[in-house]
Amino acid sequence: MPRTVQLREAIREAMTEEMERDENIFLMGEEVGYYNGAYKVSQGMLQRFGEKRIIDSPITEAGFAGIGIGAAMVGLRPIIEFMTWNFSLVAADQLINHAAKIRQMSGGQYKCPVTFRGPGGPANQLAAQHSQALEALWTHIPGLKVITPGTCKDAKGLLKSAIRDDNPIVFIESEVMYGDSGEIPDGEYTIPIGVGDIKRPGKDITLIGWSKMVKVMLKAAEQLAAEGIDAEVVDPRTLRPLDEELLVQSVKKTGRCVIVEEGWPMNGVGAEIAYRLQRRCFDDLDHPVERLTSMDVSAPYHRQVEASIRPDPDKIVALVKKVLYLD
Amino acid sequence: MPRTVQLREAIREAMTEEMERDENIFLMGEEVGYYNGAYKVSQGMLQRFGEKRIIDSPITEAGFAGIGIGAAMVGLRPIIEFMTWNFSLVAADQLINHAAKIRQMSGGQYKCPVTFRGPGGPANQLAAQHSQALEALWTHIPGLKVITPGTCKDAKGLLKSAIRDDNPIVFIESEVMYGDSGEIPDGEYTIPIGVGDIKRPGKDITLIGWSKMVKVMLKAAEQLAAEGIDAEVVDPRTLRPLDEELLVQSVKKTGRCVIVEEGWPMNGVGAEIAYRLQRRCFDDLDHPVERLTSMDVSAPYHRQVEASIRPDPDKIVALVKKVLYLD
Amino acid sequence: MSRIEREVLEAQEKTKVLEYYRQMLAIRRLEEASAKAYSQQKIGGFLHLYIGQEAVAVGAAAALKQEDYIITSYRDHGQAYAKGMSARAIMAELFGKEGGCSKGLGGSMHFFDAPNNFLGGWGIVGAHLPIAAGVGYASKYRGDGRVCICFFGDGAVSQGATHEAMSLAALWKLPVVFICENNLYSMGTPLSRSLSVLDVSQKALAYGMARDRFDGFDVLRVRDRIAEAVKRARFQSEPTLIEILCYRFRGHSMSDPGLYRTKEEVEEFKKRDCLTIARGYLEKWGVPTGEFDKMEESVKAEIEDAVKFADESPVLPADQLEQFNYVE
Amino acid sequence: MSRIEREVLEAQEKTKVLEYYRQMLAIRRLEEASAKAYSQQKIGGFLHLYIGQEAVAVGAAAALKQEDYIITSYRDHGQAYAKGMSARAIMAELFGKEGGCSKGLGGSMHFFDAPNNFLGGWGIVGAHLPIAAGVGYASKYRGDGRVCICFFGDGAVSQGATHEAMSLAALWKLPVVFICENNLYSMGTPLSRSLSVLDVSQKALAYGMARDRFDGFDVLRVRDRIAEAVKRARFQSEPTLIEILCYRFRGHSMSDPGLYRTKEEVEEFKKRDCLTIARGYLEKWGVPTGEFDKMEESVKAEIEDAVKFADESPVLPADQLEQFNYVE
Ligand SMILES: Cc1ncc(C[n+]2csc(CCOP(=O)(O)OP(=O)(O)O)c2C)c(N)n1
Ligand SMILES: Cc1ncc(C[n+]2csc(CCOP(=O)(O)OP(=O)(O)O)c2C)c(N)n1
Ligand SMILES: [Mg+2]
Ligand SMILES: [Mg+2]
Repeated sequence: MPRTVQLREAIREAMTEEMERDENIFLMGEEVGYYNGAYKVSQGMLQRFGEKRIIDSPITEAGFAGIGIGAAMVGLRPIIEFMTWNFSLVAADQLINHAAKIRQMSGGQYKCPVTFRGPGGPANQLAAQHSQALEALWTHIPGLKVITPGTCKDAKGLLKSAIRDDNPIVFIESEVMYGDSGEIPDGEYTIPIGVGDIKRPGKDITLIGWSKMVKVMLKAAEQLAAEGIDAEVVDPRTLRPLDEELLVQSVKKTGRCVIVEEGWPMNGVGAEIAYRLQRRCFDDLDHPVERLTSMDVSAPYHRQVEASIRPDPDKIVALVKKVLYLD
Repeated sequence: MPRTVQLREAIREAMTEEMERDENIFLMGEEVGYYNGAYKVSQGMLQRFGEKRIIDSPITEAGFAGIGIGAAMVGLRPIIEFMTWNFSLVAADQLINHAAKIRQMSGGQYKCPVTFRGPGGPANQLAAQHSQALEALWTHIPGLKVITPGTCKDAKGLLKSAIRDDNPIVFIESEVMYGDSGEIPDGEYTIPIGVGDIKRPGKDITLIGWSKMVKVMLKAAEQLAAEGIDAEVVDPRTLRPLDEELLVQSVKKTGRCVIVEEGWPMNGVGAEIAYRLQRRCFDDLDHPVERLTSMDVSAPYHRQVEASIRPDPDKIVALVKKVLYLD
Repeated sequence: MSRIEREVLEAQEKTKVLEYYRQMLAIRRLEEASAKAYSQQKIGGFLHLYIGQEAVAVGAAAALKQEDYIITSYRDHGQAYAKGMSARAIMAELFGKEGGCSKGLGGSMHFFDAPNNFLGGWGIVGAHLPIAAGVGYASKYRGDGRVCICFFGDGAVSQGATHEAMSLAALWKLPVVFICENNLYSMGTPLSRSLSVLDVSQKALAYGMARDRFDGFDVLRVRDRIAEAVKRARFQSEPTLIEILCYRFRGHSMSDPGLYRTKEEVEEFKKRDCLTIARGYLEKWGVPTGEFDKMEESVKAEIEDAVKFADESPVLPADQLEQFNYVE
Repeated sequence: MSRIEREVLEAQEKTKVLEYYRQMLAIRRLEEASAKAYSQQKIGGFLHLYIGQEAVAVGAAAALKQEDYIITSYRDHGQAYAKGMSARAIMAELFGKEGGCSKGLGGSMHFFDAPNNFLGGWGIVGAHLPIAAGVGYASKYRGDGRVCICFFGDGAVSQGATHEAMSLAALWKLPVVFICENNLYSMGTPLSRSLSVLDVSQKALAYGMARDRFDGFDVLRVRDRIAEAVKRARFQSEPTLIEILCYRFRGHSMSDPGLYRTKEEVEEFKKRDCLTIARGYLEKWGVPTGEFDKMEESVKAEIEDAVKFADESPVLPADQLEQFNYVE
């Protein structure tokens, strides 16, 4: 019997189950313990696991990211929470120049099984420094894996896989979806890293997106269905490694594709996907691959202005019609 | 009469001329003064301008990047040198969350005319932490401009424009080309930011690349010419803003395109260019846009192994032949 | 000093303290109005109130000239007001409107005011300290004697950027006054769980930097102690690290119920309310109750006007956004 | 202590010092061989020699158990050897060969040796200090008593990561010994132009951390003083910041002519060569000249063998690269 939980609960369950299974796992981050998490993701975990395994860190992202890396090198399996991924930029060097390179630089002697996780993506009225989808940056880096779940079920299953994985992981949760509810299977399950998922089958056009964009695409698909357009919604779920085959097969079938991305356009993940699709589906495409991203600007504060720069169902519908030459 | 100078001299001339023109400009970085620059780019500048304007900084990239930003906000025009761009990652937050966002967050009240510059790109046998082409990361960020000159002439003209520009600039010089010689015009000149350049006209295929890849592409073009293939070599020179029109016109003419990039593939600048080209040149392309990048791994140390992961003329030639269906 | 001199001085000081009191009161009421507007969803995002710490902002600004700079964190309303920003510009920014100091682009955390040399309003803990050093660097470079005060919280002390900024400011003798507003908590974390040495000012030892440490409830003490550091910056071009002990009466932000502090603790600190202390001075100097009532009225009018202005101010058209990301 | 006891102890100490001397000599000769190989272009990239600082590495390793950890910067050859890495693995890594400690993937700056708990070899100044804290964190988490020594240069002192690592190590009482090898220069920059307080160990005051400071020319002093900190880490789980004054006889790296130092200064420090000092002990204890000659011979043979091994070792096939970027 599937259960309905909030996204924050799904993530908490994943961490809790894994921590009960393996005592080498600990959770460290700002306010994860006594405060029960800035977004209440780790609610109750301090009580359950104690101060040794649920650690409130001072504001030192590079410091505690490094702690995670060092502890991972010598055999622990840290979960490092960034209060939001915006703050991870002060630790960028630890992730890019360190975590990602340990395996290779040590000639395979050391591994670095650390999971960096926390909320990401545009938030509500938090302005330029607190409202960014940064997954494109991390996805650029070999040595990291990047996971961006769009549903409660995927979040739990993928986080468990992430924690068990022996590589450094960037796990980005949608900050504005923590309160969203969704069904998850009862009992133990994991979802493999690198395997995408068709969230809605369809035959007229392929919509590709991840994280919060999954629900935005599904809404658009509903609107499109009302107009007789049958969109397939594909969620790669993990961006590195990327399930290229799944995307290619869908586009080969539909012949049209719109990529929906919350981040900025230039060198986004959408650009990468578009490159691969035009290459693999050159003869199948009836229209160039199109993408819809956030506007190429820093996030403004005002609600309306902010909303106007983001992808939304109406914009998707309009773009789909253009791609189907219906506009 | 054009003169022949080394790349490091071209850059030094740009800085020197601008500093003589405007006393609000200073150069700060590690070893830029008494040591004359780790790569001798700033040779003699301390002697010429004194300790006030040529400042040796302790190893504090986030610190002195921030100094550049703060000084720029109140009216100076700092040039901040990263000894190499690899080290800029400890200052990533200063560039991404601060420099890039000042104009917007302040509602247009403050600007941030700071030029961050230094050597980048894969170097020789420096291994994973010191041998990276990171331009794709910076190009992702709205608010920054990203410049990647491939010749001495472009380097000087573009750096002068960068220093005069009122926005924060990421200026990446090819570390392994500092000793390369090239012609530059005598006397004052600048090259506008955002305007690409056709380095070799051709009709059969478009090769797109920047920085060191320009000379690699030109070598490949020579080899191709010997086989009767006439490649056009296009250098966008600045990656943000990107001279999309120039690239599109070339590809519309040739109908084929190979993008050559020293960085990693995923979400590279090449992905972005490919996205735009397939979109704009859908009906003109006789073959999907292809790209040749460094392998998707951290840089290994051994010379041979390292060389094997990088784009080179032979690999370009092979890929071109494939795109021309000649293989 | 003769009696006359003393009386003149006292009269002058009285005028000043009246103005400090008015500013602190205005900040208090402004923040209360913000909280209300937040609950009405006229303000969104994060809202970090300054209530309880007003004497620090007002005392600091009083130690500065107009041409001097202030730069601070996201808890920036009070300092912006003290540096001269109008209630209208503040409230409209909180409402996200074009009439706001940052045209509604920055919101609560990102106030900027170029005419008043208020340099933001920054959201990444610790990361604005190097920028402050850069502002000081420019003053020294130009020799214009302008001082930069940089505020930050106790939570910023362990950040790498903080260390780098102080290292450079001390090495290059930059005219910056670093003020740690130690309100004993960073979000829900008490000092004792974030710092191994609870005396923040001791960090100055590592840099050979001048230091000071005192309570921030009495606006006069704040002004005078900061003035010493400002003098050191202006005339000797030397930085100072000041730790000011203070307390925020509200939660970290509007969404924080503050469960990590006891009611008693909060009440204890409320006894040291800067408004009460300043009023004590003024009453001692013979300011009548009526004057306080009048001031309360005029502040109320100022805030009401600001709210009205903010309500009526238009929203920046989205199609103008791109021009704010780059200077042409 | 009876005379017999003293003699037994002296004999034991003599054996140890002979071994330290041999290690220091081997490092010296290894580095000389590296310099030669570099000039023959068998080694590429950056090559940072450890010549002059050998007593620090050897003394530190002598204060540790095999199960303890060392982590360091790019100037890592000497410390790797002292921690147990073979000359073969070192030389082959410098040559970029598969027989190298990191299979030729890391090169000079990135030595790793899991069996000997040598955790690298890192190239970003200051950035490995948080990783050291993490290693100490794991020891404390498991309660296994293993100590982590973390070396860094004077140039790393002002980096943000250094501050964060020390802040956390002090707050959480991690069993880490932070050793600043203060060789007076970071590349061409003398201490006086990079630090406002020249006594690096004073940074410990900011963290309430134990500290020590001494010259690093006498391997016995180095061992014994570090041993105190190791004890503090192992039994009290407390970090220490140690500043060891030392000197590199060569340039920063092979490409550095070292114009920023006078010949006299270098000569002055060469008088305090750790080899001379250790040999002094041994001669005093009656070790005959012949023994030193023999040792020189055997070290020579060891290095020659290593060079030969490195020469002959194959290069990692490029098609195996991808498997080193991810664990399956
Ligand atoms: C680098 C970074 N990490 C985390 C945060 C999230 N955050 C915002 S405020 C805050 C607490 C700061 O406390 P303090 O510095 O004491 O300032 P106060 O709120 O007490 O004024 C945290 C953790 C952030 N904004 N930036
Ligand atoms: C973050 C960073 N900035 C700059 C460099 C370039 N760099 C390499 S070594 C070095 C000097 C370091 O000096 P010190 O820490 O004293 O160590 P030493 O070389 O004396 O052993 C510099 C600036 C780097 N590797 N990393
Ligand atoms: Mg606080
Ligand atoms: Mg040094």
